[in-house]
Amino acid sequence: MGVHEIEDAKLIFNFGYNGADSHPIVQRRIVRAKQKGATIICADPRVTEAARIADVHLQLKGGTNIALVNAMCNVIYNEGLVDQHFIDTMSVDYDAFVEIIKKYTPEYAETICKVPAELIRKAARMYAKAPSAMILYGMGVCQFGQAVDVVKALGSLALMTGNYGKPASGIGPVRGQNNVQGACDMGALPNNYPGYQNVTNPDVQAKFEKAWGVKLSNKVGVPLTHVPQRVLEEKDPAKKLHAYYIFGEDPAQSDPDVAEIRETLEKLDFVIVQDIFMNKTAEFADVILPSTSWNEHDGVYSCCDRGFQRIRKVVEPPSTVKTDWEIICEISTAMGYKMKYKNTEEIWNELIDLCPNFAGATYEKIEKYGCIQWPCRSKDMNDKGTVFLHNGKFATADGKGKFYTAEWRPPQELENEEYPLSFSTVREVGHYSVRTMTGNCRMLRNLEDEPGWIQMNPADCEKLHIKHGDLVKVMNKRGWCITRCNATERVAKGATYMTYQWWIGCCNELTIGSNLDPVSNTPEYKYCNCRVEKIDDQAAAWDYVNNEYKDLRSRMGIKMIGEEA
Amino acid sequence: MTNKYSCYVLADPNKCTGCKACELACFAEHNKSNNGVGYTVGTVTIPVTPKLYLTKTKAYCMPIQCRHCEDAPCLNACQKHAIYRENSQVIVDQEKCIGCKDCVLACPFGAIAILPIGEKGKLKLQKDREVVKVASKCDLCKDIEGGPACVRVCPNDALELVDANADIEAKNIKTAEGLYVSRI
Amino acid sequence: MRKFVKGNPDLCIGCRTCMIGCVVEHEGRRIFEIDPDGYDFNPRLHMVKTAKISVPVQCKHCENPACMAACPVNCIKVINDAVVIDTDSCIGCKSCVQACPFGAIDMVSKIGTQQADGSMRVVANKCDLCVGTGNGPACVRVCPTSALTLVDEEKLKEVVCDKRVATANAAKVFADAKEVE
Amino acid sequence: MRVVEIDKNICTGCRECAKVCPAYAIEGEQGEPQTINTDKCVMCGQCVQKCKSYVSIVTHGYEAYDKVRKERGIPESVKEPLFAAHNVTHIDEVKKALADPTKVVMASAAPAVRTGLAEEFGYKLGTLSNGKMAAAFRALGFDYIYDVNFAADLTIMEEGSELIERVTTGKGKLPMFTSCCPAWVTFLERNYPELSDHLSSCKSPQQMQGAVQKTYGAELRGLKKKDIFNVSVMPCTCKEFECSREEMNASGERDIDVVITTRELAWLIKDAGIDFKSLKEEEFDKPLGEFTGAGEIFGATGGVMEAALRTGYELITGKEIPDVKIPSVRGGEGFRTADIKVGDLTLKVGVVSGLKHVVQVLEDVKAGKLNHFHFIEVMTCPVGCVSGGGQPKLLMDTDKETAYYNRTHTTYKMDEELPIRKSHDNPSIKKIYKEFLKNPLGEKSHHLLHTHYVKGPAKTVK
Amino acid sequence: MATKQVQTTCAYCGAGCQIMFTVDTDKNKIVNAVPAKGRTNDGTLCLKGHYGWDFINDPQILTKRITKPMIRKGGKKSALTEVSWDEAIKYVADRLTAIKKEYGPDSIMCTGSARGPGNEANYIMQKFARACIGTNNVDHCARV
Repeated sequence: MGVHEIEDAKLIFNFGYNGADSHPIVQRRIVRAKQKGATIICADPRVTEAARIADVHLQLKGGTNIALVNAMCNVIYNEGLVDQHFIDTMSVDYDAFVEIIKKYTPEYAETICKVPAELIRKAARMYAKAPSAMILYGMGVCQFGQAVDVVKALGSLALMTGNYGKPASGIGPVRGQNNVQGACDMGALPNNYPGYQNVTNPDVQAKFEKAWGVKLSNKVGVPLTHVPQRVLEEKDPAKKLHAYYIFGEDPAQSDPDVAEIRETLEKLDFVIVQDIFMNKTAEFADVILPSTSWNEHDGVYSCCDRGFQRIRKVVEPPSTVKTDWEIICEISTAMGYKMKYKNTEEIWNELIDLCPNFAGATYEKIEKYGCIQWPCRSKDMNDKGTVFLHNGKFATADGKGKFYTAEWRPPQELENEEYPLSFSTVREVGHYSVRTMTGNCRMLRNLEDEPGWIQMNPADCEKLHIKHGDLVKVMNKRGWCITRCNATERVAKGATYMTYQWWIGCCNELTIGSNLDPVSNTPEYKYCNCRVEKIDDQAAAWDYVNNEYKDLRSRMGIKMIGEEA
Repeated sequence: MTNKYSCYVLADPNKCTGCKACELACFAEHNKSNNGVGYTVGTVTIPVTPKLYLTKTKAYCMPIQCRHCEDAPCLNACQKHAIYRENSQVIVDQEKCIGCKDCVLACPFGAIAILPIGEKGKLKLQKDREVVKVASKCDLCKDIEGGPACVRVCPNDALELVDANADIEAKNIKTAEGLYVSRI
Repeated sequence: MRKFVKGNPDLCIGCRTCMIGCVVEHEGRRIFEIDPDGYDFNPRLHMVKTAKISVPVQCKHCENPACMAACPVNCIKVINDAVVIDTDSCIGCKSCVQACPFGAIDMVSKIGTQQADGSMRVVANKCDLCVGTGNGPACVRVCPTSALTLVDEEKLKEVVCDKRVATANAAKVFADAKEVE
Repeated sequence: MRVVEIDKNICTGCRECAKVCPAYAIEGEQGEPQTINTDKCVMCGQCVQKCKSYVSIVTHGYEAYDKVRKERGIPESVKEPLFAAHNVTHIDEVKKALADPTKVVMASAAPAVRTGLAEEFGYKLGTLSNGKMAAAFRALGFDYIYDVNFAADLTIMEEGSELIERVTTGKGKLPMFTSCCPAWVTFLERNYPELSDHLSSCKSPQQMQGAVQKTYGAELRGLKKKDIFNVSVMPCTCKEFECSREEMNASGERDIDVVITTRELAWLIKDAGIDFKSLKEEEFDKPLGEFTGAGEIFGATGGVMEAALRTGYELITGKEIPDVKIPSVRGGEGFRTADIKVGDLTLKVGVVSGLKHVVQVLEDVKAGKLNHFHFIEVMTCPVGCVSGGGQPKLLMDTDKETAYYNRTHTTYKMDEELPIRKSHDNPSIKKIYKEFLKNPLGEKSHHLLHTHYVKGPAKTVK
Repeated sequence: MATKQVQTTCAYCGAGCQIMFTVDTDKNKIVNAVPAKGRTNDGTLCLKGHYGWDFINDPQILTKRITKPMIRKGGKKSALTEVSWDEAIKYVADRLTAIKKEYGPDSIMCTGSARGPGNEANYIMQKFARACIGTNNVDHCARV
């Protein structure tokens, strides 16, 4: 499935994905699909841009995704809208799946999701009756303690309606950061070598041992989100982490429950931060290694639809910094394992030869065609890669799709008397990730700056006697931050949302780090509780924010005017 | 008399020849008092600006004019409240109109155009000497004796003043008669 | 007829690229070189998001501008068919803000200017269709979803003409049916 | 020569003009721009009157309007709408002559002009503007303000005598047709050449006026005829064609130098900045501007007939006519007949109004069915010259009936109010015969006031 | 002003938009970014693509660009000291070697980066973790 294909979809089921803020250029395709006559169903607790133009907006309560999907499957099953031939020939485990969804009548789901049963029926019928339907999902599915279940259930929804293997159908994640796909492709995963080759597979291990000339471990590594636990709580000395080599990331800002992260970083024996700008994590680093930024080095990114594209050195980096790969190679060499490359192409050639699915994606081809979507197995110039991944067959042992769903599990931390509102993180369209790059761009900074906003329903604001634009204090048992109130009808009563780009309005002071999806280890960024408090002395609050900002910038190495002398 | 529904003029493309007599008559009638337009062409001193617009397709033609919608998009779009209802009809207050063109784009029929207006036989000017241009659309000749001029002058009787109230009543009676004939 | 930029809420995704495009066009590319606090960030269009609508709002360049009529110092003028505020002569009286029914004018401070008491001048600010840049409105150019259109006389004619033809086609169907009767 | 044209860029192809064209000269598909077949066109200008397809600032633009205005030679001061069907204007030639100090410019206007001109200045339909028109001519700088009404009286003297001659001596064909309407004459010449001998040999009043202005008129004032520039104002678009017929130079010069329509006279007045409304009524110059009620009623259908009968009666019977008003020849569009007792003689007369109705009459003449008729008046335009193609154009055709009625009514009212209502009683007519022409149908008359109409298309000098 | 144009892939989301940068080669500075015709972006860019490049000139807005290797010589919470690359590399290598020796290779955690560095740098990092340190403890913030 490719991004451009979205435009030609007959029906788009947009689930927990806010393209307008996270990928405007993908949202553009959704808008164009709508213009071309596509039906749009949007499941999102907020009125996102996609929800706004949707034919049906399923404004479900946060943390109830699977109940909604199960209920839609229930309607399709009970109303005989299934593609029985497809189920019979192309799938397994249908009966077990049906056993679970039977319970999820729309009326039952309504009690969980707060979406009217009739609307669920309407959406299910629309989805099932569409000639082809495409599911796009995003972090609104993934960033929950129950995430992989939902992805599989959405896959089952597509399976039972035969929505695979034809154009503009299937199910596609639209991933957040620019090179998430690439980091996964390259094996920056505790269980996979590059090219999704499992570390526990002896044949794979042997291949890499031969290529790299060393013995390799077959023990699955530690997922990033387990780091705090492995540092702070692990009793087994063999499992405890002592050193942390962080490159191009800022967990002290981006990870959930940053108070816990800070404690983790403090407790670690040795922290290496390799980055381009000072950041919150660097405050805990024992060593800081300056590297080159995007636009200062060559390489390849993988975009969200598996497309390898070149990045090129646009300007010369400062003379005193090195590229990431050079730094790592030098450390490795100093530690006795020699790594030396002339350029990124040499690295690339080494790695694609180790990964059958990437083997044909040479620099030459990427240059020539602009983009190569893997799998691309042959170096022959005619192998231009693969647009559709599931071409009639599923990438399972028997080539069949596997039905799966699960019972709904509520989020770990629910609203209560003390913290009566739900709290979720979302994206700021004009800023990227932890904002070290975009926060240093004039125009993007001018458009949106600290201390960010908390989106709240006007009725909730009224109850708290808060006006749009007021500074408010947001808190729960893990922490608090100060931010501005954005009173908007686009969020439901009782729910609040903050974008995670703000350092002062830092929402990850509140998020939970401990409720991870058991399979993906993704934290539950999208659900916890909070309380919003009115601040009576707004002037003092602004002074506080301004001083915090000043202090923060000073800690980040910015010299204020007059400070130099 | 106030109608339950507004009336409007509708053209019949099977009769219309596209002669523009309606446009000219519309202009003439609306500019008699303000701009000294008399009976003949020579009395006209400003550009002809009608309130209905002859439209030609490949196969036929007809003038397009306001339908005096019951939930009028133009009226709803106007931020200046320069479009109002008078005896059920949708009327543009040309004094209030600032020429923002919202109504033009809101109208699904293409019945509104932004056109200059005259005053005492000359194009009306604004402070900067630029010509005043306002939304122009059918007002059903509301202050004009004899009713819609376009209907009166059409040489082919292609224009009709549609009165939805009477139309519905007539159709109802016909239907009732049909029900009578087909009774069981 | 005066041109104007029109946003289409069906296409707009609320990203505000238009607002930045506006600032960059008016302040010039020098802003990427100078002190980050040394320029004005005064977009001349404003993203509006309600529960149902996302769309930037800006000056309609009315044919008979209420702002122009309201300005006591005649600093709102028509230049190249665009209604433009001469901010050098604006006294900041807000009459135009009051007069404009679209909220298309706001008041902004101008960095580097001062009045007699030393405080910064605050003047009216609104879309000028990027007159004088020769590139046409920047907002239209940068919008990633083509949600903004420069409506000129031709474009307006085209839109209205299409509607009229559609109306005529509908009337034809109606008339034919009537004839059959 | 170019007289009436349809601008292809403006024409919407409604073919409403084709419905009024008496000569079936307008050709083209419905919905497509039309063309005029000049072989058929009689230049009556009824299409010009009918056309509503205006140059629009909305669809064509301001520039298009200015372009068309310039192309047509219409002064910038004119702001009125311009239409696809139009007649070629000649006001530039008039302006040039008026500005030329070596030229003695003489004006003469047709009877119907004064019933329509005021309409162009916002007056009620059919408002009489005889004296204001004379004043306007003077204000425009014309040297002599004469009147085609005078020549209308002269026409009656000649044509009446011709009729009497044909009736009493058997010389010449009967029925005799009038020849004052050039569109009708053109139609007959082209389509029924075999009947052209039925036409009166008289020139139209316009051409008689021109010929006497440059001869008798020159003598009276001691002018050289080459210095005289005759401007004729007509309710008619075809008159320019008539004055351009190559034989119309009996005076030795072009008898009429240029013809403009009532509408064009209004443009001239506006262009000169003359406030028509405040003009005081003035008199025409004598003798070539003196006229009777008989001359004035030429503007209405049946008017030539009625004027001819008033004089004919008295010339034949030698007695005063009991009632100058002869209602039986008056009327509207169509063909009407009357038997008029003139002494012992019963004159069988007919009046055709609207050229479309003449075809049956001509076929009947050809078939010998109308041999008992003596005299038939034919006018191309619906109710005669008051409804001519050069008259003020109505914005709304619903006003047509009123306009025609009022202009006709004004014509007859003027006749009633004039002290002299018979052409032969006009003192200036008496004077010209005494001093210059001697006798009707005499040698000078024959040379200056009569002509030979042709079988086939007439040749022109323009 | 001597300029050149370089096309590259935008680093601000997974859409993979193509950007054409104009560079003042004399000053080694970007002067302009315009959308290029890419498979996914079709000649369009969002605000980050259009206006998200001037950070590269270190405008001192939010944080300062790191230009020199730095070490906290006085231990945790002490001030950072700028050092030479040689010293920094040796320091890192020595400390990691010591920790590996004392607690085993699985006591060291490495991250990949889902952001600017690119695929090759990620490959090198995971190779470093697996081949040099000897652990599969490498992961990135795919889930953030």
